[in-house]
Amino acid sequence: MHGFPWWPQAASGYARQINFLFGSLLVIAFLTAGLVFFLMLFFANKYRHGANVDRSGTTKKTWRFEVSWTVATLLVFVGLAVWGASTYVHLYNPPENALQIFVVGKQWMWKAQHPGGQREINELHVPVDQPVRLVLASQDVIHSFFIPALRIKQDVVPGRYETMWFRADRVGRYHLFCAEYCGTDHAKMGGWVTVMNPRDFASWLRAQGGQGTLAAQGQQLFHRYGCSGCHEAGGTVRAPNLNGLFGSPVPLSDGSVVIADASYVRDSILDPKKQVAAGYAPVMPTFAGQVSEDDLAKLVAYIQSIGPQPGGRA
Amino acid sequence: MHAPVRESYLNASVGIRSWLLTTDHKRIALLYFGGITFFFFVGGIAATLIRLELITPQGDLGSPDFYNRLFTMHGIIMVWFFLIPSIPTTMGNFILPMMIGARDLAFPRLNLLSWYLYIAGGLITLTALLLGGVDTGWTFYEPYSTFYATGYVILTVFGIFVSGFSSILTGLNFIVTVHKLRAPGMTWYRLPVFVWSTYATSVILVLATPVLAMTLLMLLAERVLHVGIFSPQLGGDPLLFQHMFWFYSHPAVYIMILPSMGVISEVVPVFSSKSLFGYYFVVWCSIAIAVIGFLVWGHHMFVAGQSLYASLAFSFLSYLVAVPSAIKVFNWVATMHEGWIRFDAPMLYAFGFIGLFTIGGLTGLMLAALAVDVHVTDTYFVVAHFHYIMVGGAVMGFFAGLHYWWPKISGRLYPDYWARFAAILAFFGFNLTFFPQFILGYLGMPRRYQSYPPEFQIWHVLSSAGASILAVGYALPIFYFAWSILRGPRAPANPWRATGLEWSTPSPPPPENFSTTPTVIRPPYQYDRGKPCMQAGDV
Amino acid sequence: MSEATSPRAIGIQYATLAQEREAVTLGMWAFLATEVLFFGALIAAYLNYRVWFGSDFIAAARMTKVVLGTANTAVLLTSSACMAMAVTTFEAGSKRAPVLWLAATALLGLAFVAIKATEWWLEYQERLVPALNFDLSRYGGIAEIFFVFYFCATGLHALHLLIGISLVSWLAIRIGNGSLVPGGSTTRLIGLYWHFVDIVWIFLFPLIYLAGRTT
Amino acid sequence: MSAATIWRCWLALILLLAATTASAFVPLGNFNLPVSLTIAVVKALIVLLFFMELRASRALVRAFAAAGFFWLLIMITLTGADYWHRTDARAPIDQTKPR
Repeated sequence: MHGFPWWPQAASGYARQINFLFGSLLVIAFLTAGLVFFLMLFFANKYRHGANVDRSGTTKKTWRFEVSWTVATLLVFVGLAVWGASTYVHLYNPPENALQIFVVGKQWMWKAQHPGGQREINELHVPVDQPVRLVLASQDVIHSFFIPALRIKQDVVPGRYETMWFRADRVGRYHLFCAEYCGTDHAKMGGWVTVMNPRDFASWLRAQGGQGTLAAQGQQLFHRYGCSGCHEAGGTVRAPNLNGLFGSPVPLSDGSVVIADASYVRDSILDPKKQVAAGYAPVMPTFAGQVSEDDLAKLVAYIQSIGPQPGGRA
Repeated sequence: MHAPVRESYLNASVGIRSWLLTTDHKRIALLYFGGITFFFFVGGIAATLIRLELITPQGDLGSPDFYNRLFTMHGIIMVWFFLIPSIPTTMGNFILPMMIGARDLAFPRLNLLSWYLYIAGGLITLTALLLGGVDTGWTFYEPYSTFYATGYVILTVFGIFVSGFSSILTGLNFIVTVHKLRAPGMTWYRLPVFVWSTYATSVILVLATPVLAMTLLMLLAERVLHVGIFSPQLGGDPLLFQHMFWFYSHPAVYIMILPSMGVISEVVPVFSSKSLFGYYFVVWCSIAIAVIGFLVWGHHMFVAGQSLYASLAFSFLSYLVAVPSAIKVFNWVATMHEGWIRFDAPMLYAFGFIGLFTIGGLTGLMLAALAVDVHVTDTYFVVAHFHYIMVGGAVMGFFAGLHYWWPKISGRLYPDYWARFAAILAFFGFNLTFFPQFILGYLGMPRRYQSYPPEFQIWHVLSSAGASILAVGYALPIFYFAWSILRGPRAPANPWRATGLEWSTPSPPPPENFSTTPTVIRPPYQYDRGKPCMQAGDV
Repeated sequence: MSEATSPRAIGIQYATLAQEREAVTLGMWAFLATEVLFFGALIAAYLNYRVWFGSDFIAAARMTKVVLGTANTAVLLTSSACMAMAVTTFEAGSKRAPVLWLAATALLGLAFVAIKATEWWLEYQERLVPALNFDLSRYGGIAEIFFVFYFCATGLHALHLLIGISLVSWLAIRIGNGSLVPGGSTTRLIGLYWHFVDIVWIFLFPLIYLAGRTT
Repeated sequence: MSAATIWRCWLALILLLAATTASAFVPLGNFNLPVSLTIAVVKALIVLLFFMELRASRALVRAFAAAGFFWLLIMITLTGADYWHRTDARAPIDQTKPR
């Protein structure tokens, strides 16, 4: 696509929808601007200083014409705005069975982590025709995960999890950029998104030889950090049993009830005193600073895997 | 060989002290004019270096850090030290009191204080830039600007904080002047539209700039004292900074465009020798832009992570704010209908303004459509959009006003053909510079990139070529205005056959503007069959 | 703030004294509108965080000294009344009464600053001052954010109060030595400024001190 | 404005202060903030209308006074539109320490 590109690739149904929406906005804008340009040049030429032409004011332009012209253009544009908004809302509810990939933005690189444990930097391999849901986190400043070919972009604000999803339907290799200024190498913080057909994707996953699934790695960490000491049967300290916990309501000591979702698990690991389970002493030490973002994701995946089957919502 | 030199505000008193301690609104306007011209070229040099850098896909004009400081310098200087002060402080200061028949602004000494605050802020920011500059972008997004940026953020932010007070005091001065110092007979509906636009701009200046002052103070507190207001490490929310920053910065773009709209509303009727179409519409649209301008800032944060509800609300409100601008464009074009159109330099700049501002406004409507914004925000599409509004609109309007009131300000005429050539050159240079950036934007080229994928290079080369033409278009006026001051023919009181009060006093005007306070007998822009009917009667 | 020209020689740009009085009043109110938005930006940020953080933010607010805060509000309200008395008596033409009322206003202002200083000192003892000795592990990040707001708001308010006190004292001296006579607007404007500083505290008081008192 | 009205207003302000402080200790759930803010607005109005003589001023001066507060309301409501409806998973931050 070197040489003279003037229209971007569209690698998903959503991208083509955006092309269509942008195209119609372009047409309406072209008509409006064309009208203004034409009228301006026509009047400038017809009513030149020297030209003796009928200026008797016969065509009395009343404000009714002006109001109707303004309302008409406004309605057309508001129609396009509603269309734009509905397409935007579509981004906010990902399908259930999406493949979830955990992406961390760090100053000047993107680190992706597949559920099978495969990790890649500034690269993202995804299967074609399957919804993929990205959970994005940042480790320092605001970045923005931007794939032009899929027409999607999401700022990644540190301290929050952002989600975004897409279903690519054309195999190929597309640009990945960071779109929010994040420092010296903001321009180099990008790479490639490779959409592969399922067979190649499966062989790629095997080739990466992930160190076992996220949940398996989570289990090793569960023991290495000593969680099993308390949380498994026969533990020395009385601590809530985590089997079957994920996704179910947990009564807290201050009387409120909270769903044991990913945030609750993450909060309990890094800040246990905030939401203590009812009937238990707040003795759990905080692991903030010891458990890195990646290990955190593995521990959550493990607790999710021992939750009630089928797996609760992440 | 010239007529005996009549006493004017220029030679009423001589010497540096008479200029640096003047309370004459006309002299302060010229002091400001010197300041903003200097900063316009400082920002312009940064823009030229950026365009030179972007000719090649890989970054080869200095390190990435240098490039980051370049675009930040370009942004800060152009926004706070050229665009925001440009028309209100020069033409506003000079022409507004004359248009309403006043001898000076309501608080002359406050006006001088505003100039000193502007120069102080400018020098502080300039020292920061000379010491090494800032690499945060003109938006200073947290947490990069407070914890990770290495440049002179504190000094630069303090410079902007100081110059912000200059904006507040200028706005305050204009509001009180328009309310209290109108000449007898000058009712609100007899005010020229430039006065209305400057009044609407002053409302925004007074009500938006304090929020910027507080936001910058909190940013300074965070960076200097290492406390965490927005810092995510303590659980704070970086989006709160963006909310408070854009609450000021979107009205700020209306501060930049409204005065230019005022100038165009003055120029088009005069050079069509016909009254402005729909005066009441144009006037109340200026006020509507100033008010609704405060409700739309969220469209800068559609992808930043704000709630879906807020994005929907801000997207819809952004379509409302476009309506007054559309009405004004329609009225300017309708004014030309059945007029006697002359193609002097100010009118050519006005044509350029109407054309480019329309494109800028329409691309703004495209950006306000949520789904499109997700793709094109933070890309060159946005860069092209706001340059069409600010350079195509505000700067074209500034040049239109400059060429329109130059005879009144300097008392000299300038060579008309050179001025028309400069206007046409700037128009084509501008389009060649920024239209390719729309295409780059939709292709997905992000903003603030020193190096980019090679397939985008063709558009960057076109854009850089256009930038060199635009640079010539902006440099030309220096020469023929200099020539005009030194050897230009003396200007009559009303060279363009306009109707405002400022044209019924000699040019350059005497220190007290009018020998006797004029009484206004009719609304502005009254022509009968092409002959101007002066507002102050045929004195 | 805006020059208060002595009543006789009004500025060249004014035709009549009434025109100047109205212009100067409008100018002052426009300036107060900018101050409303200057403090308002801080209060808006505070309200947003309170909605967004919820209980942690309110828990931090419980650590402020409500007794001292209430006393301070009473002091400032009284000083506002004294200022109003000063303006009325001055424009009524008397000379001694306004000086006394202005002195009372300044003294009450100083009392407010004194109470504020003791409060800050207590908070310093409890290691609640961000950037100096805030005990992060004990109170947590969100409490630190609350106290950054607390010190920003009360600090800026105290600064405005000190400016007010110096203006009031300067005014008392000029009325005392007779160089300021009724007719101008200076006293009224400084009165407006003082009442504005009082209004800022009227809004700061419930937001900072009364949050989360019902445990 | 007579001395009597000034001291009557002063008394009203002190009573309102007592009321707002007292109301803070009454458990009203999330009505505490609205109640204390309305009382604050009433106190502010007393100061504005009587001490700052807005009651006797011309409409233009009243408009200038109201403008500041109205624009502040715009800011609070529209930023509120974001913060009232934010449904994000706030993650405990494991941020690499800045340089």
